[in-house]
Amino acid sequence: MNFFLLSAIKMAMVMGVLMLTLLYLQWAERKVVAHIQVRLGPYRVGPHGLLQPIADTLKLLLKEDLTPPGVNKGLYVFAPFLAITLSLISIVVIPFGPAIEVAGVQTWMQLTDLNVGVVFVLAISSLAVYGIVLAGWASNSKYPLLGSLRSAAQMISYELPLGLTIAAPLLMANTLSLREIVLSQSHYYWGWIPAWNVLHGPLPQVIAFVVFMIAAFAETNRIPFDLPEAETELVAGFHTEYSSMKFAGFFMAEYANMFTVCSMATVLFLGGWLPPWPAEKGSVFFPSVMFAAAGLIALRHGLYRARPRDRRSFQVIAMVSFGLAALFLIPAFAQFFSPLFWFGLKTGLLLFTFIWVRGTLPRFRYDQLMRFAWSFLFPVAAVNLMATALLVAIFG
Amino acid sequence: MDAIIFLIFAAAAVIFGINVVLRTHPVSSALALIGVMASLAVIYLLLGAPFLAAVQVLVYAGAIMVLFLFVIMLLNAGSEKKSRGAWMARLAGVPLLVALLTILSFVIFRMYPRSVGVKFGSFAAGTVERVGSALFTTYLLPFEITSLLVLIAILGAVVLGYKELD
Amino acid sequence: MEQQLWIIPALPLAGFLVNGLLGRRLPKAAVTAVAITSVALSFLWVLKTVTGLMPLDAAYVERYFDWIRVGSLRIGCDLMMDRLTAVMVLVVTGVGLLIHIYAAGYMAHDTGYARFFAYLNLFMFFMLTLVLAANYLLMFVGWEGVGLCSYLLIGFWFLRKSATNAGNKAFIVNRVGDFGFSLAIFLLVINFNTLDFGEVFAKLSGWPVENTVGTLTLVGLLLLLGATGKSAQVPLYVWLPDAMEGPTPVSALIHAATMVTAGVYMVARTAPLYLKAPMALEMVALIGLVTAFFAATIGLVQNDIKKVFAYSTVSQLGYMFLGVGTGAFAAGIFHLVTHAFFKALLFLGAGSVIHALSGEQDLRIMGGLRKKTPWTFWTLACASVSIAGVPFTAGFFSKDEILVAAYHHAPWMYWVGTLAAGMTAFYVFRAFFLAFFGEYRGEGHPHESPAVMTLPLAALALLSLAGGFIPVPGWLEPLFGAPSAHHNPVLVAVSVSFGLAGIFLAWLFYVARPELPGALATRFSGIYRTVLNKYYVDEIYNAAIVKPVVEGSRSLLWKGIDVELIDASVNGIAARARGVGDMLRRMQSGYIRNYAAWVLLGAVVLMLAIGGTR
Amino acid sequence: MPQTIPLSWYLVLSAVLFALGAAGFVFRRNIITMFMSIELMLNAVNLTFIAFAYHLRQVDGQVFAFFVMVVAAAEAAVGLAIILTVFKNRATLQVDEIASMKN
Repeated sequence: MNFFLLSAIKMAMVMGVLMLTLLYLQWAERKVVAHIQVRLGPYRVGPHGLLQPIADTLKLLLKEDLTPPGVNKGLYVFAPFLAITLSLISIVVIPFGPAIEVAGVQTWMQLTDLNVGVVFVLAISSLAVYGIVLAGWASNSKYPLLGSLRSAAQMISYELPLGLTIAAPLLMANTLSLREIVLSQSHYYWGWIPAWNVLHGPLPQVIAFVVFMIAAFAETNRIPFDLPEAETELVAGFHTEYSSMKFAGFFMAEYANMFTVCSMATVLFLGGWLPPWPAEKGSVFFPSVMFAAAGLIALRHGLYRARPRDRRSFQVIAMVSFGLAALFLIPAFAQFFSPLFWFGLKTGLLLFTFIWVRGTLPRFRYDQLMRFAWSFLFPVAAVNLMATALLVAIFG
Repeated sequence: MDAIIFLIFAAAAVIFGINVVLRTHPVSSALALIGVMASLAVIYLLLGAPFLAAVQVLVYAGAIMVLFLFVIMLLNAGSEKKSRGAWMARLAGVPLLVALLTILSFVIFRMYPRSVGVKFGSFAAGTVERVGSALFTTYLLPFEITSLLVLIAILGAVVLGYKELD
Repeated sequence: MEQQLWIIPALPLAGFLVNGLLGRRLPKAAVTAVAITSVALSFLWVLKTVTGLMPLDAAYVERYFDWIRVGSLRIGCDLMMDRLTAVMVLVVTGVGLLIHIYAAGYMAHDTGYARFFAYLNLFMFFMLTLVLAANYLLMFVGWEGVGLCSYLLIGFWFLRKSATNAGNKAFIVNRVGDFGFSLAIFLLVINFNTLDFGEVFAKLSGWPVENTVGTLTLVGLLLLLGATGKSAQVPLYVWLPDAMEGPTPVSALIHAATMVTAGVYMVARTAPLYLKAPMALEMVALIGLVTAFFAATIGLVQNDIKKVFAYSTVSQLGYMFLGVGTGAFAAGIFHLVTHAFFKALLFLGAGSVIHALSGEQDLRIMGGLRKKTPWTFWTLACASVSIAGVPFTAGFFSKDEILVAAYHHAPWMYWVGTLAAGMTAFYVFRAFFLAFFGEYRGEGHPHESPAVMTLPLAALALLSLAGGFIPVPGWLEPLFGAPSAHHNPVLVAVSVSFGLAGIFLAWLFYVARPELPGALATRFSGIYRTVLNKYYVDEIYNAAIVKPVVEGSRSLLWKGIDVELIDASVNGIAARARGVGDMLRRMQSGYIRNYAAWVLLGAVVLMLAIGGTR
Repeated sequence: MPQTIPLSWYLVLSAVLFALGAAGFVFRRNIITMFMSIELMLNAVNLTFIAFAYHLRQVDGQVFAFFVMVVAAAEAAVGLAIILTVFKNRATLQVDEIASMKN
């Protein structure tokens, strides 16, 4: 098939799923944080507020698009587009699954595989700071400017530990292509312990994984590192002057960034789409079992409802879960979707961690933030990298 | 295809480059410079240097230019003011530059005939592996010395940026 | 088989690095452990190497890398081991180890504890480099290095003016000797185009024995000049007595047992060359004899216990030179070994006495310490009988070998040497009796030193008594040949009787009839005063050399050449440069962009030039 | 429309960018802009290096370009620190006002 056509189809699919994911990621965040705080969260729009994201999108679309006086027009408009574009570009090199064959066409569940894939992701993520910096500067207002200055310093600082922790698994995988990194983790120790980089010899990259996740929090400006948009200090930081769809652009960029770093963590450390134990030992049945269990729980909630508004929603959720469980029992379906399931599960768990931390931790002070990066994360990452290099050189 | 890509990005690089020089506000210049760098990164890809292209974006656009922007914003540098002596600089500089460019182009065209074209993919040595092994074997000493240079630069920047206690 | 000789000096060097860099932060126990362990391991490695290389008939050389390579001249960083080196290395590491242990007790309360051991380890490194070196230049490195350590350790208590002065004196006097040594090295390079011991001596066989003054004689004399500096011989001996300002373990290790014997070692090492230059060798013997006698006379009347032993050291070194100078190289080295034992013991014992008296060094204020410090008393007694040459002690064997060789060479040398031996016995026992017999003449409460100090004393005492049975001359026979002189019972009896007479006189003067010395001193007050003031040698040097040099430097070199010529011409050049700069300054506008325009213009011109040629 | 572009065009592009950088350095008065002009010139040189690496089929040119980037990064750090210090002491970024070297 034509290369361009194939790419276009893949791109359309990825974009569709991704956009939906981003919409509902926000819903999930509100729900999870609400439950952490013993609230209900969105509940009114649709069953369990499931239509809330759509309503929000509509609201942002229809809102008046303010352009404050005194802004640098061109850059003011350009910044959110830059932010969203850069946050989406990295997706192209993320491998979601193995090679598949659909209607006689063989292809990978990945938009493209660069031989410098990891450096590409790093390069793009190093550009991500421009969206924020330009937004803050173009707004011609002091809170956004402060936010963007903070952001510039913070993102440059945390890029170092991020880069160093990425380098460690690269040493073990011996390639920069993300696809090959995943494939290098595809064997199992003693038949069932996965050789993911967090567990992989010669040096399990647990430290690198933790440091990577911390730096990722900072790179995506998430709590506890959300200094650029600290609402208690800077109103809303770099996007104070933004509203309507431009604001939505930043919002989406943040979630897309979260998705990207979680995918990267999955690929680099958690074995990408690979199941945690071999298929012949039953990992193929895990999706069915999980969905069935979810269905049972939903069914129980449906039968003994806690709130009068829960009429039939839990029963419907239970039926959908059972249906999915059944679908995963069909080999053809499972073969196609279980890699996606595992990738989604791992990335989803990491995303849940992001939300969980947001509901739990307070914000750092600015000097603490910088000191943490330079005098703790950076040395730890450097030492880890050196140790890995040494061990790889000895045993590798 | 190669020709089109080159022409597009060469034109972009030149336009951005003109913007670097002509814009009066430093932020605009900086953004134009980032544009030049991005265009050049694509051209590096054409020339079979994917690693260098990525590093160009990562180091130049992602780190150096962020520093520039950071400093510009920190100092809140405004647009440039005219000062005396500017016309003299133009008087002397413009002919010199034109002369330089002319001679350079002349020499280049004389030395490198136009028959040989640059074809994307005909030279694929710019991988991380090849560049890395050259760096760590043939150019190991320069590489190590460069690391020393970077260390010195860090120290220098820290010393310069350190608040005096008095 | 590779023996890794480099480990021997590397271990003390490591100790120096640890103690020198981290010593201030380490606890005392760690400093001690590092210092002593490094030397102990070095000693063990020496044992391993020597046994591994047995029977060591030929020199074993390890070449590591080329240090200097100019034209056909190649000087390597090479270490070697032959029988002579083996003796030296064993003495250096063995005695050094004992003294390190002793110093741990002696210096225990000093604030510069880590610094002291760092220096001491550094000294061990350089000393081992000196004796292990396989060429003159590397030997010179060690030679200079031990000089440096000597300087540092003499001036160890640098808050005392006298200590720093003594350090400076040692350093400067040694410069004279080192000057000779370096000239000798240059001569060797010119004539042999190599500095490697083996190669020099191999090429030497093509040279005839020199009956008149020639190159080899010159080299020998220059080397001797170097040796007189390092080994404190006439005329450069003046630094050694002053060097007693350093801590006593330093006096024992550096200024008695090891460093000062480097000159003897060097002459013995260069034996093949000296054998081709008999005049130089004769000079060695003469210098040694003069020194032995001269220093012994000074030693007779000194009142500072360490000074007595210092002059004794000078005198004994003279014996060694006499030995090697009369061709009895093995005897000289033998005396070097036994001297290392008993003189180190004498100094360490003196240190123990000083330690017991909390820093008192004047013999006139001691006395009666026999009961209070029994260990020190008995061990010092061993050392004293050994140095006095009482039969079957270590000193007896080695000294008699030398004296017999001297008799064989020229009988008068034997008689002078024997006289000096008698004086040696006298002054050593004078000090011994003054310190340990009679009534205690000072104040305070003397106490015996701790075991960490007395145990090395005991070990050295054993060696002083029995060290003569170590067959050093036999061991060295393959290198220097069998001794030409046979033992002559008559000569031995004469020299022994001189020694015993000295002991008896000392007993008579200082135990039996203590009023006699005073009477003698008043009777011969002129001679007594001269000798007490060390023949005014320091004053003579001061007037004859130091003053003129200082004055000349001040009036001629400084006020004359420096100010009038050098400064004036430099200032003149500067003034001219400023004048030219004044003219060029007009181009320097201070505006960056002007400079950039100039650079641009240059680039255009350059491009034109290049483009035009293509 | 030719399918490929000859190497000389790449070199001329590099020359143009270099000339632009030089022009920026000579004509601009803002010290930061001048600094950026230097970076522009460095980029032009890098392009030459990489173009020749392609022409000679050797990776060495790319290694040189890599070194140029590293040195540029070091230079930017120190240079910007100097600019900050200058600004702190003189409150200006105009090079013409920073002429204490004059006379």
